[in-house]
Parts: sequence; C-alpha cells; structure tokens
Amino acid sequence: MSASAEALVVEDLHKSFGSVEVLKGISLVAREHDVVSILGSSGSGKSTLLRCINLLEIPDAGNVYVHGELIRMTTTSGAARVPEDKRQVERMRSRLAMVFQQFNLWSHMTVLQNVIEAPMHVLKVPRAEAVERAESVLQRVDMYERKDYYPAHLSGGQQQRAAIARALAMEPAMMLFDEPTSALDPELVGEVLKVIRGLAEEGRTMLVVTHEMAFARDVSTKVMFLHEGQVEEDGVPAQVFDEPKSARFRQFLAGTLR
Amino acid sequence: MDVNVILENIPLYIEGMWVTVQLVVLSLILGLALAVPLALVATSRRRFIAFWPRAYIYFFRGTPLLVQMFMIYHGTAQFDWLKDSALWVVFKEAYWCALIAFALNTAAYTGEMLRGAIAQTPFGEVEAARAYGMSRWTRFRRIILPSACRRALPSYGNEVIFMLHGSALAGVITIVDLFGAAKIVNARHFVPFESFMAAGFFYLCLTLLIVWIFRIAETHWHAYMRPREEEGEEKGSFPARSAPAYAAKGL
Amino acid sequence: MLDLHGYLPLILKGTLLTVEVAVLSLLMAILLGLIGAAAKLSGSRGVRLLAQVYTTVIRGVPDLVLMTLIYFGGQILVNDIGDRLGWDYVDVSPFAAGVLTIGFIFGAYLTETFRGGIMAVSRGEIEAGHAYGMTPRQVFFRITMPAMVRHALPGFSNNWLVLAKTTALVSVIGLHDMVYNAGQAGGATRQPFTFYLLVALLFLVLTGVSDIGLRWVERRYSVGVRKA
Amino acid sequence: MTRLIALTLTLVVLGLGSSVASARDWQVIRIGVEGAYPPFSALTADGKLVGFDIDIAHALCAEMGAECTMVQQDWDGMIPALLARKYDAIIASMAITAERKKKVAFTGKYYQVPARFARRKGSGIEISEAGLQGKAVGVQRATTHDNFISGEFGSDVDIKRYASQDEAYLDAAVGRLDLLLADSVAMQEGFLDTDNGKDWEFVGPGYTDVKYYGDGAGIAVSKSNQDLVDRFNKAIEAIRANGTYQKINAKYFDFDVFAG
Repeated sequence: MSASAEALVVEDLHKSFGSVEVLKGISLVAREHDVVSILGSSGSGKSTLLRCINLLEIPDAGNVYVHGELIRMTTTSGAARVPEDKRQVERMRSRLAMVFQQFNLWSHMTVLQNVIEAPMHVLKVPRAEAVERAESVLQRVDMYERKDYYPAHLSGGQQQRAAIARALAMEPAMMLFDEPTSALDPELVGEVLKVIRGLAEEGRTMLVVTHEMAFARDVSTKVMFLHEGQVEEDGVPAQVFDEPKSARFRQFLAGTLR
Repeated sequence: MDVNVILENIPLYIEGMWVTVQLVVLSLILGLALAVPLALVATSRRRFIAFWPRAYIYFFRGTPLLVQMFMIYHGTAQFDWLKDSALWVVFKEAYWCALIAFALNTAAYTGEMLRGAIAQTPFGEVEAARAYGMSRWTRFRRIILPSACRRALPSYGNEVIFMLHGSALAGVITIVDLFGAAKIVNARHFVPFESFMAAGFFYLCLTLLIVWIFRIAETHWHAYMRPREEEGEEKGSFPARSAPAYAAKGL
Repeated sequence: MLDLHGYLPLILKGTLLTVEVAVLSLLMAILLGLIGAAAKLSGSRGVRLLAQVYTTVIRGVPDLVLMTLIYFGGQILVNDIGDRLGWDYVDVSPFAAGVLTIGFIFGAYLTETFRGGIMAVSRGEIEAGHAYGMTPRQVFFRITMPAMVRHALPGFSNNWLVLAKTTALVSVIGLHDMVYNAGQAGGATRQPFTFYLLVALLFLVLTGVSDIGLRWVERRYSVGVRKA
Repeated sequence: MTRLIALTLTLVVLGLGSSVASARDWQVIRIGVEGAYPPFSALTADGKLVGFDIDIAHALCAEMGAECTMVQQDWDGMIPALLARKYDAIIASMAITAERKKKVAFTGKYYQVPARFARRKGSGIEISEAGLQGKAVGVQRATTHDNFISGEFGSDVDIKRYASQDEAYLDAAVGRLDLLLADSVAMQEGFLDTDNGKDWEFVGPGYTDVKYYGDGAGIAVSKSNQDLVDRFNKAIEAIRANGTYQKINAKYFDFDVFAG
C-alpha cells in the first residue's frame, strides 16, 4: 500500500454520559483509501466513537482532524465544551457522509429528493447537476428504478441502499457507516454488504462500525476492536484475526463466529 | 316554509358568503404566518423562552372566541390612548377587529398543532440532517417543518372548518357576513326559520367544499405515509377540532 | 388591580348560569351521543343513515346558526307538537334553547367519540364475555361499556372543554350568562376590556380545573393498561 | 346507565319549563318588551324594567283588569317570538308598518315621534346623497330606521346594524360611527343628553315618511287574537281620556309624544 495522506486523525478522545465514561481515550488514524472496521460488543463505545467524530456527540476531550484540519473546540462559561465555529462543523460534516443503522431517510421525500437534498441545500449544487449526480449514484446502488418511491414503500435493504446513495451524492472525503446492516432482516443484509464492498473496492475511505466479521476480515485495510471504551486490539485484518493478542478479542471472536 | 323570500335575497347571501370567505381565508393566512414562529419558539429547550408562546397558546385555546372578539372589538374602546393613536384606524372597523381576533385565535390552535407535530419529528431524520452538515435553520426549513406540516394536515383541516364556523361570530358585531345576511333577511321578513336555514345550508356547502379540498391535499401530501395498497382509513366522516382522539381510531 | 365597580356579584351570577348550561347540555350530549353511537353501529341501514345525517349536518353548520335556528325554530316546533297534543303552550326559554342546542351539537361530536371508543374495544374481550355464557345485554353493560369509557375518555375530555367554551354563545340569544353580564357591566362602567378579561380568566379557571379533574379520571381508568 | 338517562330526561324537561298559560280570557297577558331603548324601556342596575313603554304597558293592563308579566326579548327576535307565542303582545315602540302588518296585527298608535340623524359635533356632515357617501351610519337592526336608510341611501352608505339601540350608542361614543339614525326622542333622552352623547348633535330634518315609518308606534298582537287588539285599543282610548297617559307623558317628556 502506498503511503497516502491522512484523511482522519483522532487523538485521545474522551466521552462520558453522566458518570459513565464511554470513551476512555481513543486514537485513530485513517489514510485515504483506508477501510477501517470498528468491532466491539454492544456498549463498547464503537457507535459513540463514530458519532463523536462528526460531532453528533460532543467529545469531552481530544482532537479530531479532517484532512489535517483541526475541529476547533472551546469552553463556554458554563464549562460545557462546544465547537468554536458552527460553520466549520457543518462544513466538516458535509465531507464526512454518515450512513445510519436505522437509515434515517427523510420520510416525506422520495428517494431522489432524499439524495439531492443535502447537495442542493448544503453544498449549494444547482438542481440540474444535483439530479444528474443523484441519478448516477442511484444507478451505482441499483436503486434508480425506485427513485420516485417514498421510503415507507421500500424494504429495509432498499432504504439502506438509498441512504448510501444519499451519502455518495455528497462526494464525501470519507464515509462513516454506523452498523449499516444491523437493522436489516437477514435475507436483506447481502444486498447492502455487496454495495459497501463495491465502494471499498473503488478505494473509498470508510469507517465502518459493524458486526459482520466476514466483511471486516475481507474488506478492511485496518481493524480496531474496542472494549469498554478503549482500543483492545488493532492492526491489519490478517494479523488481527489470525493471531489475536488480546484474550477478550479471542473471546469475542469465539462468541460471534460460533 | 317561504322559499321565495330566500330566493329573492340570494344576492344578499352571496355577498355575505363572500365576506365570510374573505374573513376565513385572510385569518387563516395571518394565523399560519404567526403560528410557525410561535411553534418554533414554543419548542425551544430554554424554558423561559418557551413559556411565552405557550402562555399565549394556553390563553387563546382556553377561552371562547366570542370573548376574544369582544375583548378586541368592545374592549379596545376602553383605552383612550389607543383611540388617539394611529392604530384606531384599524380597531375602529368591526371587520378588522373580527379579523384580528380570528387570526390570533387560529394562530394559537395552529401553533399548538405544529408544536405537537414538530415534537413528533423522528429523531433520526433530524440527526441525519445534522450529519449532512445542515445548519439549524436549514434543518427547520427543509426537514422539520415540511414533515411536521404533513403530519398536522388532517387536524389543520378541522381547524379550517372550525374557523369557518367561528367566522359566523362576525355577524354579531355589525359585519354582514353569511350569518349577518341571514339576520338582515330575518329582520326584513320575519322568517327566522327560513333565513337561518338558508345560511346553515350555505355553511354546510362551504364545509363540504373544505373537506373535499383537504381530502385531495391529503392524497397528494400523504402519499409517503400511506402503504401503497390503500388501507381502510375512515373516509366518510371528518373529525371535529374537538376530538382528534377519534380521528385515529378508524380500526 | 381590577376595579369592578360592584359588578362582581353580577358576573359571578352569570358564571353560575354558564356552569349550569354547560353541565346540563353535557348530560344531554352524553345521552344523544350514546344513542347516536348505537345508531351508527346498528344493523339497520336507515338508522345508520339518519345518524350520519345528524353528525354531518351538525359539523357542517356553525354553532351560532344552529342555536339561532333552534331558539326560534324549536319554539315553532314545540308549538306544533303542543297543538296536536292539546297542550296549551310550552315555553322554549333562551335557557332551554341554549341547553338543547349545545346538547344537540355535542351529541353529534360525542357520537363519534363513543363510536370510536366502542370500536376500539377488542373483539377478543367481547368474545370472551360470550364464551363465558353472558347474555348480549350483560356483555354490553359489563364488558363493552366499561372498556369503551377508557378509549373514549380523551375525546370526551376534549369535547367537554370545547363545550364549556361554546356556552359563551348563549349570550347571543339573550341568556344572561357571564359573557352577557360582562357586556352589561362593561357598557355601564365603560370598561368593557376589564370585564371581558375577567370573564376570559373565569373561563380559564373553568377549563383549567376541568382539565386537572379529567386527567385524574383518565389515570384512574387507565389502571391496568400499560402506557405505550 | 339507566339512572343517567332518567336523570338527564328529567333535567331537560325541567329546563324546558312548563309555564303553561291559562285559557285565553285575557286575565293573564304576557307582554314582550325590549329593555335597551331608553327612555322608552331600559334596565336598571338591579335588573328592573323601567321606561315609557313599560309604564304604558302597566297602565293598559290596569285599565283592562289583566295581570301582566313582562317578557324581555332582544329586538331581533321581537316579532318571531310573538309568532312563536312566547308572549301575547309587543309594547316596544314598534312602528306600525305595512311590512310588519303582513305578519302581525297592530292596535292604533300609542305615540309617534319623527326619526332624525345625529352626527358628531364638528364633523360637518350634511344629510344628502353626496354627504352620506361612504359614511358609517349606525341603526338598530330590523327597525324602520334600518329600512329607511337601506331604502333611501342603501348603496352609498356603510350601514352598521346593531342588535340594540344601546349598542349603537356605545359604538357612536367610541368613534366607530359617523352618524346615527334613530327615533329623535329616544336619541335625545337616551344618548344626546347622556355623557356618552355629549359630543353629538342632531342634523337634518325629522322623518315621518309613512312608507318607512308607518303610522306611529303601536302594540303588536298575533293576527289570531283580534279580540286582544280591540281590548288594547279600548284601553288606549281610556287612558288617554282619563289622564293616565298624560301623567306618564309628563314623567318622561315636556311635550306631547302622542301627536308626533
């Protein structure tokens, strides 16, 4: 692998909810074209990590750099930590496209409207161009035929593919997947994984929180196992899966791969 | 029954109906314009800020429209400073007093409806909007409000019907609306039964027209919530403003 | 704060009348609502149609127009009936007209509330009643009705609050309720705003107290029902 | 449940009030009056009816040897309520007009005064078609004045119709009206002489046009009770002859209201 630029750097991230410390100092580097899989049992903090990266949750401490640019934080008079510049956060978010476990498509819009919405109203892309872009990404995820459907009229797998198209239409620097197949019926998981796999093969930079071990092993360039808010194990998949150093990770693998 | 009296006075009824339609449409437009910011502020997480629109909504929903209208029409005349000010040009006219009362009233009901609908916005959809870098205002304008408006549409239909019914109060303060026209016909010909029956008939027609318009609007706007195969929502009846509870009880 | 020039007793007398009108018309509305709901769920097409016409007309025509119509038309109707039955004369007072109209109007709304409530009672509960050998009458009064009350309560509460406010209209047909008396006092003292504001606050007290009471009732009737 | 139904029925029947009147030998007469038309009829602060109409009604009843009850009724519903038999006669300054005669029977007049316009002092409004153009004129609904202004100036004038004359006075006092049209005596005593009307004055001539104003104020009775009309007519003649009328007249006015 060639040494490419750092797409995302996370330094010593901490986050507590009340008295529960969910993230206890997590660091992470993702280079361009990296596919980082984040594994962990529920409650390990993996989703929180993802949500802290694009500031859906505000980390209590630590830094996030997107393409070398630091997201500046400041402290209010009430001792709460907040982003210094909301615009910077919005700009940064528009470059980190998120795909949610529950799809979170905008239910009052058709698939096409969902896909052109953020490009038009965040990136200010002219409508015609946004539609053109949307149609091409919809074809990419095999949802072009359903572009005029409302989310409620689609299966879970179709909704998630539409949500991926929505993310792609942002032409993001990096994609964040938050357990993208966990809410799907088993028979629908395959069609979504196939799309994500295809994106990985194109060389897109991705951060994927997942339970799909086979996917993590075959597709990732890097695997990270979280336990109780800390990085328990990380490295390239072959090494991590074949010679796990941590006993907990071995346990976890035994449990999930059974 | 003396139908001829009514037929002779059809032009008067039509004029009254036109005033009624004007009052209803104008107050709905004004009320809606006021309801959106009202609902927005009422959903604020800061209690001190949310208190004021909520108090406004509580007052206007908890008191009769008739009393509100009297407060504005008869009540304003109590204040000499108001009568000496430029505003008196507006409050002097019964028409504007009625319009203001109706608009303030419907703003409170519509605001509450929107507030409820906004509070029901699926959290994930708002989060997705944040995750795509939408600013607070863009989120409200593009995601929260359009979605809330669609949810509020059926109750808004009831609100429009209520406003039509409430507008009859204008006839009490010298305005010649549909009800006022009926009063004139009754006064000239002493035919209370016929004159008010005719007015009732015209109101019924207007109500059915509104119901029909909203049914069309709902089929357009609610395509996204309705399963593709039409389910058995109660079609024949239109719920009153008073009872949203049974609107959902179709079985 | 508020100088009422000794008109407070007059207003309170009106308040009492307002409450009387509201309570009596509510009782009438409950009665009509139950009859209407039974009619709407009845097997006979004619009866169902009649109930449908009732609810549609009531919801299509403003309360004020209906009230005026019943105040005048109701008397004529009563006279016609009276003439046929050989009564001398029965007066439809503004009070009676007010109660009848409001009862009649909200009977239509409660018809829908009760109908919805009855339809929301699960088939299974009713079938269980039949399965244990209850007569249809027993099933209706022991199973359906109590279960219906819980489903109908939210709609019922709402209707009551609207009904209480609707009583203000009786002032227009000359009944001396609190709104009418506020007009008198306001005209005499040249402080109409003060008196209408007072009446508005009294209405807020009335609706506020009812709201608290009804919530309490709703909680009691929801015993044994898991909150969604 | 059954108890609830029974209770409701009882209450509704009680609400209807079974004020069944006795047979029509006119020992008992119910009279419809208004109560918002000073000085002819008004309500005192403690709710008592007073005024010229009321005194006349009592005098006529005394003359006929009948027991009278006064039924207060808003003007709008005055004739409909008579037709619906809510009372037997109307003594409420009601002008005897051709339109009303189609529905009810009238006695002869018991008084007659001309109608006049009043304007705000200093407004300079003149009574002519041009002068009234676009002016807000307050009248009581369903009165001869309503018919007169509608018939003579209808399309040019912004007519504001009120349920009672008192309401018109109130709106005039606060400045919502440019002109009032009403019975000149009622307006003098009920408005111009009061605090509310201190900034107002009469303008233009008095109107007695028979086409609109008919033959003075009479007592309206249901057409089926012609015998009651005759009784009232006799009683009017009697109280005019025995001086009772003049006493009541003097109590309210310093001129003869009968002549007009």
